Amino acid sequence: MFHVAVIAVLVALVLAVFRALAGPGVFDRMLAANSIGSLAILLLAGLGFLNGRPEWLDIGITYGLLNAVSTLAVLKFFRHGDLAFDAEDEA
Amino acid sequence: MKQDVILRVGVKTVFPFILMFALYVHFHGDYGPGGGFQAGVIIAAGIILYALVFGSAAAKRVAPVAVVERLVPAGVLIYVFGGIPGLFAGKRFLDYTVYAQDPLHGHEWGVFIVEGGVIVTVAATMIAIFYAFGDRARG
Amino acid sequence: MELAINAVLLTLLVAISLGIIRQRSLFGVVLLAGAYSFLIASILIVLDAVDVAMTEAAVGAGISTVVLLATLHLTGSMEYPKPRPAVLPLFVCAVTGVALIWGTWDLPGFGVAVAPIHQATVPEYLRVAEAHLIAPNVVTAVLADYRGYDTMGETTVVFTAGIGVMLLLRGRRKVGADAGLDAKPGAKT
Amino acid sequence: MALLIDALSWLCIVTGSGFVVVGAIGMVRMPDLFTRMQAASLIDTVGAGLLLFGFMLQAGFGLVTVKLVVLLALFFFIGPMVSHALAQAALHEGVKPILAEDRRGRLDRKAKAGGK
Repeated sequence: MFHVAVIAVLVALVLAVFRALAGPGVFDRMLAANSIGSLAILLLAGLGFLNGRPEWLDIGITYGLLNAVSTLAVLKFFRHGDLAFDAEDEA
Repeated sequence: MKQDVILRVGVKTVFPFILMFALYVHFHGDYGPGGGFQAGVIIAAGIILYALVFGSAAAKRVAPVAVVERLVPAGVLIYVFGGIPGLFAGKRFLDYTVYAQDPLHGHEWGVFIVEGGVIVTVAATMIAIFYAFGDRARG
Repeated sequence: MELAINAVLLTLLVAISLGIIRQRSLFGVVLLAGAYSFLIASILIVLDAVDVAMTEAAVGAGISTVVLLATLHLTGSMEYPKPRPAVLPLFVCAVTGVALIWGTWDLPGFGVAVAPIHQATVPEYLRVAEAHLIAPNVVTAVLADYRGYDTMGETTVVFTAGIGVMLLLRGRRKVGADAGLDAKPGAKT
Repeated sequence: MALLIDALSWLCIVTGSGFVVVGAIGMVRMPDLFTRMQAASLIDTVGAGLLLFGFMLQAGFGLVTVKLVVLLALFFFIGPMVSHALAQAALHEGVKPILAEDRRGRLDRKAKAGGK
């Protein structure tokens, strides 16, 4: 049964990588990169159950927490052109 | 991103869990994947996330520059001093069996202290690099 | 199953690498590099190298994207077009690659039990770890206990790298401002 | 009882897999950024939710289930947050969504051009 999940996630990964390579704009690539992160977490969970080592989920939680950091960094860079921009400066 | 209520509330909610998870990775490193280096990186990522959404001034109130930059060498010193008691006990440098009567517990304590040095150095270095980039960009 | 997963992930890695090479906008490069690090961490998990996968996930996905973006802010976000095709570097890369592949013929196969590394040190480590240590994760035991000196060296390396970056960035200010480098993320694609 | 739980987790995992694939197909096939985002959010919400719930039923009570719950909470908290920030940044940057009127107008024009 876990095979089904792993195969589905792999198919989705292929499609997401296609969107990341083809995506016309930066935002499409960012969307695809974010989805690749989510799919990697699901792949990891499925693989952990498939191999009978579900304690690998720690790594999945790490991915989930840090995926947000990188995506928000890119978005902040686009909004303000600066990573360390202070919110107080904004009128 | 001050007006972004969703981002502010979301990050405020997630931030403590990131730090807690880093401590879990650190203390659980003996039993599962992870250890001092990974935990240090996760702590630094948490602080950077805070800086991204609330601005670097707010982040510098949480983790002041002076403290962070002093913690960078302090971690290495923690590591080195973790090995010195072995010398005083007449054993080798970084011999952990001196920390407890039972050598097994001594090993556990030794690994704990040494990994503490690693986590401090790694987290402080990452945060200091981020601050340095931000200050440089400011001019 | 494992072979199929590895094949799919490695193919995706190759595709993303080619995409990174063909990409002119450096933002796209940073984003694709993030996706790359997720995929390679997945491969490391399939190979059962869990600690390495966690490090790759933490550093590659979290910190390195932020640091690369901060660098882009200082340098500008478009790659300059190359003036002429570079034949000599291509030649050097091709020769090196062929030499490396040639060298792998002498290595033992992947996961073979008779490989030297599984004969000499690993059984000894596992035996001692089972007898003397509480930590069930032998990687932690090896890193912090048997190879304590190495890990001390690595901590010093991190410390030195941090000090170096801070000195470089703090040193002389506003040198790049006159050198014709656009400091704004101007050309957004 | 065990059979019931097994069947339920089967159902969850298969449905979740279907949703993941559908979301990925939508991410490739949809015409513009915002519709793609909507398709991709299917992976983060329904797909991940059903898959992780199915895994939870398989794992039974224990530390693994707690980790899965944490992972699920992470998906439900961070996914919408990032999607919101992405959409806002795209709008701020001047990416315009394709509206129904535009589509219809374009289709009409295409039909006319084809008719002539």
